[in-house]
Amino acid sequence: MNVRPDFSRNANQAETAPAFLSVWDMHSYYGESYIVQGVNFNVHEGEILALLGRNGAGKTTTLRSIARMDSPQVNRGEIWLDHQPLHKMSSYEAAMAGLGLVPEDRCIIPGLTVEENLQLAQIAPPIGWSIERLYDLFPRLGERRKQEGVTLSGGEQQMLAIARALARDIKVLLLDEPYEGLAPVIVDEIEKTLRHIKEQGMTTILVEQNAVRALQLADRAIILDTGSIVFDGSAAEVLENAELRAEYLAI
Amino acid sequence: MDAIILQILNGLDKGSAYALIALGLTLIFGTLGVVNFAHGALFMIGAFCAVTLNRLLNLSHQVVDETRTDFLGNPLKVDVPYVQDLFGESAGAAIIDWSVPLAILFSIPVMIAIGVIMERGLIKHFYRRPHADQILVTFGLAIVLQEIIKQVYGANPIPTPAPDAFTGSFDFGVLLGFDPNAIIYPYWRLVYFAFAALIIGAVFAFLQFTTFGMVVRAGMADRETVGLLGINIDRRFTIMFGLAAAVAGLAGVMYAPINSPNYHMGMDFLVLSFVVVVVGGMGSLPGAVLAGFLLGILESFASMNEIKSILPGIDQIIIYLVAIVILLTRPRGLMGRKGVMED
Amino acid sequence: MLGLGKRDLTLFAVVAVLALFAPFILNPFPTDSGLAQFNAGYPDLMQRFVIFGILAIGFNILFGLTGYLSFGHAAFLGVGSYSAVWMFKLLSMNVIPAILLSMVMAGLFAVVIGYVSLRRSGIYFSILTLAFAQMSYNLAYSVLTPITNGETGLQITLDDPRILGVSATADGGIPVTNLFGLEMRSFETVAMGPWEFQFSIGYYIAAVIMLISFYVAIRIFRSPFGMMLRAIKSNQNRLYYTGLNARPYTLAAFVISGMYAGLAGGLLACMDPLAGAERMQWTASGEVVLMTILGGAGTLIGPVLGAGFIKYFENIFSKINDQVVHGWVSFLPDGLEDLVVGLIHPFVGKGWHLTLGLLFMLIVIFLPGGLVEGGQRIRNAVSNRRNRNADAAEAQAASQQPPAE
Amino acid sequence: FTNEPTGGSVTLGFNVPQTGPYADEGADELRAYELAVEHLNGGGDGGMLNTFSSKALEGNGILGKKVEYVTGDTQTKSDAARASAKSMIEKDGAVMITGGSSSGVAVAVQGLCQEAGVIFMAGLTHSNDTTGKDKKANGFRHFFDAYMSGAALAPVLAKQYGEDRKAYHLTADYTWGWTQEESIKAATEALGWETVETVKTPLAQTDFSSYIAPVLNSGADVLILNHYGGNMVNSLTNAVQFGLREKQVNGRNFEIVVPLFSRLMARGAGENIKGILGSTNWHWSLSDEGSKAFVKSFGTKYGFPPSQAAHTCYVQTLLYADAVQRAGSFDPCAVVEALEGGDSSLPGISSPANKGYLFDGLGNGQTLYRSADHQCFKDVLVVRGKENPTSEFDLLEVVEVTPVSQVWYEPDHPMFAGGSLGSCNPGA
Amino acid sequence: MGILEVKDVNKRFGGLKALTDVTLSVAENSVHAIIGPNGAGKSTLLNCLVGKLIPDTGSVMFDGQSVLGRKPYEINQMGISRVFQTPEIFGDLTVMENMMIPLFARRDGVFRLHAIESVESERELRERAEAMLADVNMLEKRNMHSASMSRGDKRRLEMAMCLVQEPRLLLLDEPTAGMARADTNNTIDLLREIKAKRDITMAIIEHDMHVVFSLADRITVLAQGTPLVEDTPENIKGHPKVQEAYLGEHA
Ligand SMILES: Nc1ncnc2c1ncn2[C@@H]1O[C@H](COP(=O)(O)OP(=O)(O)OP(=O)(O)O)[C@@H](O)[C@H]1O
Ligand SMILES: Nc1ncnc2c1ncn2[C@@H]1O[C@H](COP(=O)(O)OP(=O)(O)OP(=O)(O)O)[C@@H](O)[C@H]1O
Ligand SMILES: [Mg+2]
Ligand SMILES: [Mg+2]
Repeated sequence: MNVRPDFSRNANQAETAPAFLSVWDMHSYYGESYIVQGVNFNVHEGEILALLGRNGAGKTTTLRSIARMDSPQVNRGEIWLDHQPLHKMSSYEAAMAGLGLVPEDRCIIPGLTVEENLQLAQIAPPIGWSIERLYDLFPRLGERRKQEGVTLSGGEQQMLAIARALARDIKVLLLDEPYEGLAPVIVDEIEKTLRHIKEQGMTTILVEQNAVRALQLADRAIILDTGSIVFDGSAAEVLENAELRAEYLAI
Repeated sequence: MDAIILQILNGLDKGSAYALIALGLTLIFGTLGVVNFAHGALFMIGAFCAVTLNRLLNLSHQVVDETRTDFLGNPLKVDVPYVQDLFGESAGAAIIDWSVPLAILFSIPVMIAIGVIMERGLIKHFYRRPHADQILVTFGLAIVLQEIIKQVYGANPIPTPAPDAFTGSFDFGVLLGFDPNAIIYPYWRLVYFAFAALIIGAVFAFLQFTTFGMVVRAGMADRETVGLLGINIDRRFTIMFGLAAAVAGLAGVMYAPINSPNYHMGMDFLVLSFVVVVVGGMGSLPGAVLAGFLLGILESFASMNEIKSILPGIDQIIIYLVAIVILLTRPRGLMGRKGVMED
Repeated sequence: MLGLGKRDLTLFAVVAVLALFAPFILNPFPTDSGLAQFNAGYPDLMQRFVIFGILAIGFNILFGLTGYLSFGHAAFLGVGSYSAVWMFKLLSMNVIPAILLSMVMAGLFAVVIGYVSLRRSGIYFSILTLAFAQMSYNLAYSVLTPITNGETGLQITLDDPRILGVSATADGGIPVTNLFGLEMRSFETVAMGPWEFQFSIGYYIAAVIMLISFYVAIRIFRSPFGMMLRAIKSNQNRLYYTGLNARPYTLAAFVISGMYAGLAGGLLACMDPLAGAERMQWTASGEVVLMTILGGAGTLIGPVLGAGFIKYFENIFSKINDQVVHGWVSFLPDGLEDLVVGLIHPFVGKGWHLTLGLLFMLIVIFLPGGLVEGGQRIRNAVSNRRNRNADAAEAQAASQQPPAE
Repeated sequence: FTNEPTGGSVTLGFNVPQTGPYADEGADELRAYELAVEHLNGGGDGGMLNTFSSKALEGNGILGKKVEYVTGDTQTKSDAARASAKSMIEKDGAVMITGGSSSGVAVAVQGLCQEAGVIFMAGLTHSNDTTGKDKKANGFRHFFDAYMSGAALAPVLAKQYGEDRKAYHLTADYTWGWTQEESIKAATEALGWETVETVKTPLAQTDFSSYIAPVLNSGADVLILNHYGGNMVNSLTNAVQFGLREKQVNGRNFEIVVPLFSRLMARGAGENIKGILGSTNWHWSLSDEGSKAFVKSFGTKYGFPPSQAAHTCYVQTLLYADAVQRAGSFDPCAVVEALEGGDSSLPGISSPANKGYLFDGLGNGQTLYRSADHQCFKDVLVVRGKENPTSEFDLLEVVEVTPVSQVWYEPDHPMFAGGSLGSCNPGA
Repeated sequence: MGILEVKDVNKRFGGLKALTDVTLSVAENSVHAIIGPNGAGKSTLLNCLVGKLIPDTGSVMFDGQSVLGRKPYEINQMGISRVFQTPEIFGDLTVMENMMIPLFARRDGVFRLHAIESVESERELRERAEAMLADVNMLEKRNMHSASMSRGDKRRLEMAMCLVQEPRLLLLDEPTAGMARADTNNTIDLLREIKAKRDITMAIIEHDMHVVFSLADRITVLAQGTPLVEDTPENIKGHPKVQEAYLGEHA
């Protein structure tokens, strides 16, 4: 905790623009185990926020808490998305309010084809990209549209998970390690896509182990360690601060 | 030849009962993955909807008949149903006569309500619990429902006849050129068969031509993710439960004239319906229906004297024997989907 | 000691003490009090407790460890009983050969049924076992009547051969099951004040066998074999790629638990030499499943508790009739008395199923881990209070101590 | 002896089905037992105590001890029934067990009572085996049996339907069903009927359509349903649905016969029972003094007439009490002796076995508890489903009271051979 | 002649040719990396090696014996262990128990019923398991319930479970995906160390080029089910076709 004042908050746009997604004093538990221990942060509209930290730091738990999944249980705290109180919603309501999560193990639904997986995303409003447009983005998925989703290769599944999130008209995209298992070319491709949708105003939280890559894309970064925020500032700052990188990111 | 046609007819009819019960069960068990031991009880309650309506229509006031005496030697009190007062004697009698078909209308809302209450109040909390816990809670529920019915209606079967127009039987043999009486078949069973076909068709259409089926399947495979896609899966599960309860109930209502309802009729069908669903393959509606008809027909054939004389007792075990053979030759039953309750 | 860890040893000791003193513990109410109705300390029920305990312990070895839910375990119970009664009919009334044969026969059945059924997993496995058991039941009830005596059940009669024993006793009665002369059914009633305690030979023999079974089960749970079985439950796929074929292990577990069931069936016949076909019906299989889940599947002691719970209700609650209820509340004014009796009436006597069903639901809703979890919660509550007391005492002590510095 | 009553009261064990398909029958049995206890203790109007030929009972309990009772649930399973009986014997100290609604249970509990050394007074059990190959010295049956059903029914059938009928049997596939089929087949064949086919139906069967459908085509013109309880209700309902009764075969009306009737179950079959012939142990419409007294006290207390199960259970309790009273002891062996009775015999039957305890006034006319096999011999009722019932209880009408001489058989009759009573067992 | 010889392996899924004439030779005691775009058939190839899939045609020889037609557990007993792309562990068991199972598997080979012995008495095995856990930095988590670990930890555990069996051929399907940089580096060190200590051959699939180039002796590039090139890391890095089809600009 005493580390925190050392990396005082960078005062660029953060102070001026109103927060789009704000997380306030959030505490999350898996049963008895206390994982996210009171985090506060804001994300501004159109911003990409990188959420970094070691394995087990609580990144996934944070994203799942925001997405209002049944586990972990959020015992305290508030989450506001565009003036809507997410903390009072269940996960499907949060999703309808405009939240999109690409979960870390992709969660392709067994028994459904690629296309059905995408159709499923378009049952509840609001609907985003058309399925054809998604196939244009990921041609591999188009080729495999009749194949059962879970038999896709690891990377193809990742594409499907991202496509599924985009199939909905979301306000905030939460990406949990989207590059994992993807070939470098595809990573480039997805990075381009993320830039592209950012240009269209999408707000994104990106969890990624490849910190350098993530920081190159992100505007801002948060570093988590054992469930608490130890750094909150601009992405460039992290890239510059060797000490910080060494201590929390080992790069 | 006529004997074979006869048994096919019998089998189709038995099969339609099995298929209809299995259909309701497979909506909950095969699709939602909840091991619902209370399904038999729902079927039973359906049958008792018919009994209840019959009783309601028969609500009577008593008129003392001085000319006759009851068993203790007192003047006999004769019951006169209120419907007869209201609609006149013959119309009233006709309404009572038609109580079973009328009970269809009566049972739909009742059964849906029961299904919904059951799901909201109880089953909801058990989707993510182990199957074993589901067994325990639904079995407990089945006992409770059964005992309540028993306390109200007693343990004996209660005759619930079909309308007069449908009693008696139809001579198929004459149609097909056999001797009279060679192939006769009760009217009500023909009605049951047609009714089953109708319900099965309707459920299929509902699940096939809407996204409902897909969503529920997806929700069962991975509730969390479906929630992430903005779908309120809980509500759909509730609807599914109401639907399944209604199907079970309708199967029961129409079955009442075939065999007089009693409070444990559900348990008698329970094991069988689980076997049918699993033989059909978990998660497959067509599988359940197919298995229902298949087992019904095979059971009918096994009860033929010609076959029993070669294999004594075969009719006692045919269903189980066939189930074993099918499950061993086809890993997931007739048309089962992968990954549904395989662990 | 005994190759058990400290906790297991404690558990085992507790169970042993409970079993030893069951005649006292289960008879807490004086014989002539209204509550004597709730006493369960008579030989037949105590024997049932331990015998169904054995059945559930065995079932738990399969279900609790591997997760394979057999819905046909009653078949082994039935086979065990029939074998034992046949032994009584043909060989002698000594229980040892009967028990041995029942275990062997149940084991053989389990090998065959298990070998076939274990080709499938999940619900498909359950239905296969169910199908086998139902076939056994249906055949035993009808076609196999020459072997099973069908509806009535297999009984010993005066004209059985009993090669190593006598067909009939000197006074023309049917001889009694015994262990080298110790008669199973003989018991001693000891009166202590208003209490009466019954000590039965049969019960103690069954209890000792139960303790042995329990001990073996603990060892299995703690062994590499047990761990392997839990691994099977957890992730069979991983096991395959770790170089282990799961099938022999599951089959072994299946056969072991089948033999436990056979043992239980044999013991039932030893205590009361009759084997009825209903023992093989699916409801009987279901009962074992319920016992295990109710007590706490996968725990050591849970299944025994579950077995006791169900058997208690079956035997005690079913016997409470209106007359008895009236006896309890006779001190109330008449109108009130009838009201209270009316309220209790649906739940006792012929309504005992209703109570049982409600309790099933309540327990599984509020105690997801079964009765064992209930016990744990009580223990935690007690130990919390004790800790709190201890803490308070410590704090007090500390406040009285002047700080060192 | 086992459970000798020491205090001021004596405990009887009423072991009846309280759950399962026969629960209603069990409930009716229990009502009868309660009534019997009331009467034995001097309460109520005394019921059949007033008409009973033996006047040993005085309405002050049994041997001056107040009668108390415990109840249990047989669940209609031999296992559970034995467990329940055992708990009555071991825990509650019952000196006599009675009840039951099926032969399997009766035989199983009878065996248990023999071993434990208490008296068993069977309730409703109709199989020949109960007092045939499975008879026990400590066990007694008042109810009639399958042989008697056949013997009583056959002449009526011949008279009503002719002597050259062709019968088709559907038989429940377990012991009772078999003895029933055997008995009725023998009796009808002796009168010239031909048995076209006998088909066993599985116990768990609920839909009998596939067994009934081929009947018409078999050339048979009578269908005999050797079913009881739920089986009977369903098979009869199915048979009527198939229109069998409206058909003509061999130029005659097709007929259905249900050899063992139970009024409670007949209610389940509703309209379908009308006009169907069968036999029964007793019916409340009988007009002898005993029956009238019983129906009156039962009907007054409960508001509806008793079933045959209730009747037999009531009578068994009285008979037991009377035997104890006469013997002057609860010792089972003394009771057995008192019930075996000595030398009284039924008039008009010349047989060395015609020996036992003769009594009257309990609803079936003169009745002999035969000492050779502990079976009661009395007139048997042939009944028919009533066409115009006046109430839901008025379902059967008595067609004929077959005199006991017609249903008499020797103890070594092949259908009953194979067992022996053994000796009475007073227990510990 | 390599320890693993794959010859002309073909595998189809319905209309899709997942593997076409794959021939591959892995030299004993080398690290052979297989890289390629998503859906190239890398995991499918691995599945053919461990008995999860049976190739339509072709042969797979390990140490002179064919693995085709053998059950997965038999193949494992021959000395081939595999780390999966999504962690496969015994979730209900503790970390230590997870480690013991593979050791039992090695000791018992075929079925052995040691139902009455206690696990406690297996001192030697426990020590080996602990040593291995220490190697992957997980010793302090040994009593943890393995399902409740973060995914990086699960991966490390799975790797430890495979390594503790001392396999002759270790197949790794994206072992460091989702691992924090620090742990990725640890893993690289660990694999190097193991290789130095004992005779072991590794075949590794990875999208993280850092890992590939730090470990591999040889690299096969798979594209659309066929080997594109096979060469040393240095040559692969510069290979234009690989650049274009796979590595993209970030190489
Ligand atoms: N289902 C669970 N039950 C209990 N504890 C859990 C559960 N899931 C995760 N944890 C614990 O919560 C902590 C944070 O986990 P989380 O998955 O959020 O980490 P992470 O930062 O996403 O790590 P990684 O980079 O490895 O994915 C870890 O210590 C983990 O052990
Ligand atoms: N069971 C299957 N049925 C149909 N197609 C399949 C099946 N398994 C794999 N495929 C297809 O085969 C191709 C090769 O898959 P594979 O998993 O081997 O790819 P990969 O090289 O491992 O890719 P990645 O790096 O993304 O994991 C993919 O296009 C995949 O969709
Ligand atoms: Mg994570
Ligand atoms: Mg892959």
